[in-house]
Amino acid sequence: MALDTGDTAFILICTAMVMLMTPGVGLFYGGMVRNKNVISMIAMSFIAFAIVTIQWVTAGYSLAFGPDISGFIGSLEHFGLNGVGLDGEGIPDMLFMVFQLVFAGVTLAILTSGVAERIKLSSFIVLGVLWTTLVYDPLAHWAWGGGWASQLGALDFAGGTVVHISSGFGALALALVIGKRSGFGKFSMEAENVTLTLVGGALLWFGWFAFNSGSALAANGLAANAFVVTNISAASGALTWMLASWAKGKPSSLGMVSGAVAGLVAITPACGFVGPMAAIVIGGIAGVLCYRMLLFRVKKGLDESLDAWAIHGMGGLWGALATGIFATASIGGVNGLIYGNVHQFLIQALDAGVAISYAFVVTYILAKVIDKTMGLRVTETEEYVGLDISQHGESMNA
Amino acid sequence: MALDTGDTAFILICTAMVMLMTPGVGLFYGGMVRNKNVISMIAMSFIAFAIVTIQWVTAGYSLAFGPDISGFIGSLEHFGLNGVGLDGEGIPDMLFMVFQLVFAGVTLAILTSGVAERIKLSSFIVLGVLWTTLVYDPLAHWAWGGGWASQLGALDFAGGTVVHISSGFGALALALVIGKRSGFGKFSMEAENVTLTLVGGALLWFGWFAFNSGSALAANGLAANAFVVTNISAASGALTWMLASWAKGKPSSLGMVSGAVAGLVAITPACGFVGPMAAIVIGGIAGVLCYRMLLFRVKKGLDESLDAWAIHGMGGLWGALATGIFATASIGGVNGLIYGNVHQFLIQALDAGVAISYAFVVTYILAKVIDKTMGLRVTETEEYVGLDISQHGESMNA
Amino acid sequence: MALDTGDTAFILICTAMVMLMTPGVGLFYGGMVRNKNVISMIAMSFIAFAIVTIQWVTAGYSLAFGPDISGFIGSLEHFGLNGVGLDGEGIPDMLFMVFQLVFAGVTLAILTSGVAERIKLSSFIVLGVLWTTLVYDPLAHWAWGGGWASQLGALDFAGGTVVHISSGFGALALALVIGKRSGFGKFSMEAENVTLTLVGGALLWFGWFAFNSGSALAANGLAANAFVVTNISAASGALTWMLASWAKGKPSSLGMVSGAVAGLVAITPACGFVGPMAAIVIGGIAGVLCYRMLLFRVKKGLDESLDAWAIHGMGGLWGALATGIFATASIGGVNGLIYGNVHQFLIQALDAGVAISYAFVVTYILAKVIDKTMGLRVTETEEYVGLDISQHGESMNA
Amino acid sequence: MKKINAIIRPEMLNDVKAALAEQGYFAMTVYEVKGRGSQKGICLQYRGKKIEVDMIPKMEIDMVVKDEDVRPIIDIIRRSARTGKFGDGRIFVSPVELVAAIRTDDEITE
Amino acid sequence: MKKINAIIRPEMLNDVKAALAEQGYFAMTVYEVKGRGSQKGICLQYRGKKIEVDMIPKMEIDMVVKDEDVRPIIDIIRRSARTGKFGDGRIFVSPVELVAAIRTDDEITE
Amino acid sequence: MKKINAIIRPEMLNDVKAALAEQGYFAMTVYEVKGRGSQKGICLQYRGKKIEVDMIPKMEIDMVVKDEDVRPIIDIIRRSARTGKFGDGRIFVSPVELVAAIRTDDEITE
Ligand SMILES: Nc1ncnc2c1ncn2[C@@H]1O[C@H](COP(=O)(O)OP(=O)(O)O)[C@@H](O)[C@H]1O
Ligand SMILES: Nc1ncnc2c1ncn2[C@@H]1O[C@H](COP(=O)(O)OP(=O)(O)O)[C@@H](O)[C@H]1O
Ligand SMILES: Nc1ncnc2c1ncn2[C@@H]1O[C@H](COP(=O)(O)OP(=O)(O)O)[C@@H](O)[C@H]1O
Repeated sequence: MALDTGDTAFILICTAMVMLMTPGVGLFYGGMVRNKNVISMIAMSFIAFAIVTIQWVTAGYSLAFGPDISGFIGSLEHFGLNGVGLDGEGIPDMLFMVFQLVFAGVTLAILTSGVAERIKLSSFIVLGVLWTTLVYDPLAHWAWGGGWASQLGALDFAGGTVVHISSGFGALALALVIGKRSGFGKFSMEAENVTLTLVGGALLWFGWFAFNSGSALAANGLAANAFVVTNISAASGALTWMLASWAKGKPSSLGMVSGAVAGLVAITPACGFVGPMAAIVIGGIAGVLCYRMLLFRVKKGLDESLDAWAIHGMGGLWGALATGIFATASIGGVNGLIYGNVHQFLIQALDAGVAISYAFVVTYILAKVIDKTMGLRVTETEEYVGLDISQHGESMNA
Repeated sequence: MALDTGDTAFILICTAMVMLMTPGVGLFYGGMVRNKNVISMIAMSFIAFAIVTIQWVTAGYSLAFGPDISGFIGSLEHFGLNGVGLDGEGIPDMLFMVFQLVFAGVTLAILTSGVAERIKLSSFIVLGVLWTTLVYDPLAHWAWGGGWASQLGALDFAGGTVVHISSGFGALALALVIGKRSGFGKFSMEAENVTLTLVGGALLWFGWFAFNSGSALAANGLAANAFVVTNISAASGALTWMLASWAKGKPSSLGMVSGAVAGLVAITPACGFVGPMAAIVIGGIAGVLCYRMLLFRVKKGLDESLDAWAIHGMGGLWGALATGIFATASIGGVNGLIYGNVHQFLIQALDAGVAISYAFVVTYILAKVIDKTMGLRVTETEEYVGLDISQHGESMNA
Repeated sequence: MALDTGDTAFILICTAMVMLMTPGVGLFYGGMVRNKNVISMIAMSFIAFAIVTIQWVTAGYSLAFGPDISGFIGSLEHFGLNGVGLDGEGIPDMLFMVFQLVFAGVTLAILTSGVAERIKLSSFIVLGVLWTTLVYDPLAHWAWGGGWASQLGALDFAGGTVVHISSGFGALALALVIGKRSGFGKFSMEAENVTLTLVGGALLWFGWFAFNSGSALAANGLAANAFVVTNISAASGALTWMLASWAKGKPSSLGMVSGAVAGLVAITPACGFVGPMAAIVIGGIAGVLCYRMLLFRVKKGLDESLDAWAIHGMGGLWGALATGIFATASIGGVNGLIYGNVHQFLIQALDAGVAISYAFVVTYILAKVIDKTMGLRVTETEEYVGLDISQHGESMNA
Repeated sequence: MKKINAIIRPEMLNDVKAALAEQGYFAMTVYEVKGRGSQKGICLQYRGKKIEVDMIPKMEIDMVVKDEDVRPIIDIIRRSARTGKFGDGRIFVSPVELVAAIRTDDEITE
Repeated sequence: MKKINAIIRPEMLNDVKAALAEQGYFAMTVYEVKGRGSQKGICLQYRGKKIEVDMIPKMEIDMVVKDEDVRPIIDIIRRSARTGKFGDGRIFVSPVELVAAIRTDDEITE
Repeated sequence: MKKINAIIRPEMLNDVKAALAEQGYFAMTVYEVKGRGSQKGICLQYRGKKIEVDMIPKMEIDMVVKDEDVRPIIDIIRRSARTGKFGDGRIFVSPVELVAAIRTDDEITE
């Protein structure tokens, strides 16, 4: 099969749309922090994307998609994009490379949730390069680069495990190492710019269509299915989170949009395997589940500040399991639990479990090492003044 | 004809772009209300989209596009997307379904203009589900689902009648039932965040390309024509509104961007039937006309707050008529008035007239019923405090 | 060759994405001015786009792409889009026309840098029409419409010369004619809304993928190459500007995002001719170079307010030369300096030099003429009050 | 000289400004504040529960005026800012010892 | 009557409000300000260089109260706003001659 | 103790702050206000019509200082904030009876 202009057009645009998710995460997060840290939050998303770009086109792509070494990692055969050409099957190899790049970029941006409003910029850059190399690249290899998980038959259509479990549980580990924001629990740290978060949420929802349906790597019926279930799950999650929180008080727009993201996360691994009615269920459960996880996190006094763990981590876990539950052979060729395939469900659970452990442990060690060497956190004074001024020398309405 | 990857790629991306118009409407409106209601305004656009998504994939799509019943409505044959598959002619049927879904979503978001800063969230949700079912779905069926209007030969390429007349005149009916904002006419209620409105306007203009050229349902010359005339009409409307308002005072950026939206609305039904030079005229007249309608609305003391009626309603009416005037067989196969085809013009007028009456009357009744039962409007105190706090428990810079 | 749906889909969407860059420039600039001018800055981008649209579909397109007259300009054969049809080779001619239109639009928006916070709206409109006609259209003709530069073999894949050199050096000429903002150098005029600039930067980066890879006019390997090197150069520029400024103080997010834009500018002419590793170098040098040019500009007390000259002008110049240095026949069919082709480098230098002179001189004369006749600048009082109020009668948080 | 601090509903600002200007009182400084009065702010009913919104946006007007102008200004503000409902606001008067212009060397003491 | 101007850390506002409300002091007007005390603001170390951030966001609370309430209110604010670190803020008390309601014709003088 | 309220052009704030700091006056609280003076704001000509922009952004500086510092501070502000054009602003001085620190129990009366 040669290049197909339709597929190529589709993935070119999808790549751009997924790229937009990275600043989308920045805006989504930026609206939730105190105004003295909003620039820092958005800037980190750009910087995450920039450093992942350079990492990916040198070593990262090859580590993830190079010839498999023992099921764990790719070789450096494609170092510096060596041998990645402008032709390919359906779409150019080079395009596949950059489509994968933008996934790696947004994943690192999600991770900033755990260190929001208190990480040192220089340490974030070092952490970012290492995390992408040591956590993201192996996970991508396992799922999509021919590693053990794909050999085992684990299903992860668009990155529930690779992107969301890794960043969600990674953020949790980071939050544990870096410690709570000073004043956390003592005084309110409510979102100061909800509008910005809603703008970010809009860009995320928009980009997620490309994230999920683009993962079909072709403009076909499977892409259409992924598109449709993505939208349904987002809507369902938005509504159930809203209703669940309504039962306790006023339904905040933050809850509504967080529910949408929860729905989007949960459908990510499943979107090439399940149908529209399953998507209502998957998204709906994700909305309620992630909402409860957020409450649980708050109750435990854990400052995983912007809830990457509750939403991406736990939503990703639910999505991985849900794929094993609701998959139907008529769409993606594999049946799940409800069609009697216990085996697939167990594979999903195993895959998710290993990913959680790996992401959590490696991130934890990495953060500890950086903390002991260069220091992960700004000083108390810098934190009080805010990262915008202390890390960037800028402020809103200077 | 089998699936075409180019067409499929095109409509997949178009669908995502049209989806982005819904929060775009939220931002566009959000900037025009007082800051105490900006979150409410944006949140309603998301919520509108979420509830329409669930409505559409259960009953809505079937009501609009199911097998015709007496020219009025579709049957429930496709309830729960039953029988909507992943293959199709040119594009997957499932993709056609979701492309239509995003139109229904943005239409409900436009409707919020008439109840801005004073509607109860719970009532909006109930209203939204019913309005989409009782107003939008039939209108979509008439124009595109094989209903009487399409049988008659009425032309509505991308939804001038279905989307804009319905929401514009629906908003008018809502505004009449819910009553003026307290203090309306007594003190100024000027736009408090023009930047946000301009951001929303940018997303609308962007998404509208997909709205209109995507309605060709294929990546072809007709789509290109729709794209070009859409852009021309927007530019023309922006300039004429700006100039018309300049004659009376300073040319506001709100006027300029409203003129662009007026131009976009007016070309919507026409974009598959008219050429570039006609688009200059259609957009130019739309800019001036909608500006005058806004002035008229203000003079009458009508609080259809964010001018969906003046811009979408009257712009949509003008567009429907303009299609009957400027259509040229060389583009869409049908001639209009200026090529001597009086018949088409009369059909357009009839179609628009029926749509106006239907949308207005049904919306009015619906609003009355909800008002009598659950109450449409927040209390005076809640309105004074603002919907952000009273409906969502949130505020900007909390 | 007939129409290709994949290519057509690609360029349709690319055109919409490039359109979004125009308000993107408005937001990018709007965040950098004082709050009293933010509406003006964004509004000018919309207005620029609207007037260029009308100019382009009447005379502009024909001047740029009509049959060549002496290598300098196109004839008016396509006046009013006469003879521009809905079919074509690969993509419809009409689509090619509008893809070129959006380039012309964003170029005029970039130009507003030089007159920010002090230009009279009416004069900007007149200037905009004339500048597009007298500066942009000829430059587009030279490079892409069969003019002398293309006859000579000058390479400009996506508009480094046509778009960036023209607007960058044009902005410099404007700044010299209109004079400094009152108070410039006396008191600080720092960016007052960095978040807005970052949002604009995100939209620019997003749209630039379409700008550059769309310039392949087909969804193929060349487009993928352009996409990849665009992203790499942006990332590289962001990082080097950040690091260079870090050496002197805190690394601002404005610097980081300006570096990304510098990288995007520099790769623009080169993206169809160079590979990924060259892109790291091109973007990296652009980041440092444009940062130094900005410092130089500030040191010289020049109020080319938002640095179109430093970033677009000098970045565009570097890009033109870099194309002549790093071009490799394996990608775009032409070798550059490092492959021993001195000739191409000299052509690039000549082309850039002529473009710089032409853009600077014609813009200077044009600005002088308008200044002498209708006056380019608002009164001192109007400037003090701000353009939002004095030109538009609006303000943020009115 | 006295300083008048008037805290009013934001939406009444234009009326108050106009009423003051009509009587020749132009000079003033205004800024956005939030506040609660002795009513503890505004009470929303929410499913039986009461939710207090305790900081309501207000506009503060500061005017430094001659002693004899205090009374008429209070009356004008009262007339133009009053709605009769809780939250209309409050006026405080306090002494000012010296007023100095910046543009010129003019000074007024008591 | 006296006017109390208290400039506190923004993050302590809720505690201060609650502590005041507990003792029955509700009425107040608040607004965001920036300031520096005699410490010249906050000093960041940056590669040997000192960078002074001289305008730190604060919250200002204005309360007009009866003379006998001044002392207890100062004590409450001190207790609830104190962290013990530089930048805790300051309280100023100044005379008010007249308090007038807008909703009613009530007036209190001294 | 006295309170100095200075209303200046926002763009002069840095100059004023620097000029004050030079003489050892650091402590201050600033906030954004809008205002009009006796000139009724700024007048724009628009096709023969006059449009009044009546609320111009200003910056207010509040400083509570010892009595003997009032005069030098007024002079410094005047010098550093003056442009000589309408709208330069105004300085008000009023009495303060008590200054209390929050971090410590320090108090200064009169
Ligand atoms: N004693 C006071 N000290 C300071 N500000 C006050 C005082 N009393 C009232 N205010 C201000 O005036 C506003 C309106 O007060 P009032 O009309 O009494 O409100 P309410 O009716 O809500 O009690 C309050 O929001 C507050 O900003
Ligand atoms: N003399 C003063 N006049 C006006 N405002 C003051 C004065 N002293 C302190 N402030 C205000 O109180 C805030 C906190 O002051 P303080 O606790 O002394 O701060 P710091 O510890 O930083 O010197 C300052 O930011 C300023 O807003
Ligand atoms: N009597 C006053 N009371 C309160 N504020 C005043 C008074 N006079 C002047 N101001 C403040 O000082 C600012 C500048 O005043 P001034 O220099 O007189 O302005 P202008 O030249 O525009 O009349 C005003 O915008 C206002 O905020």
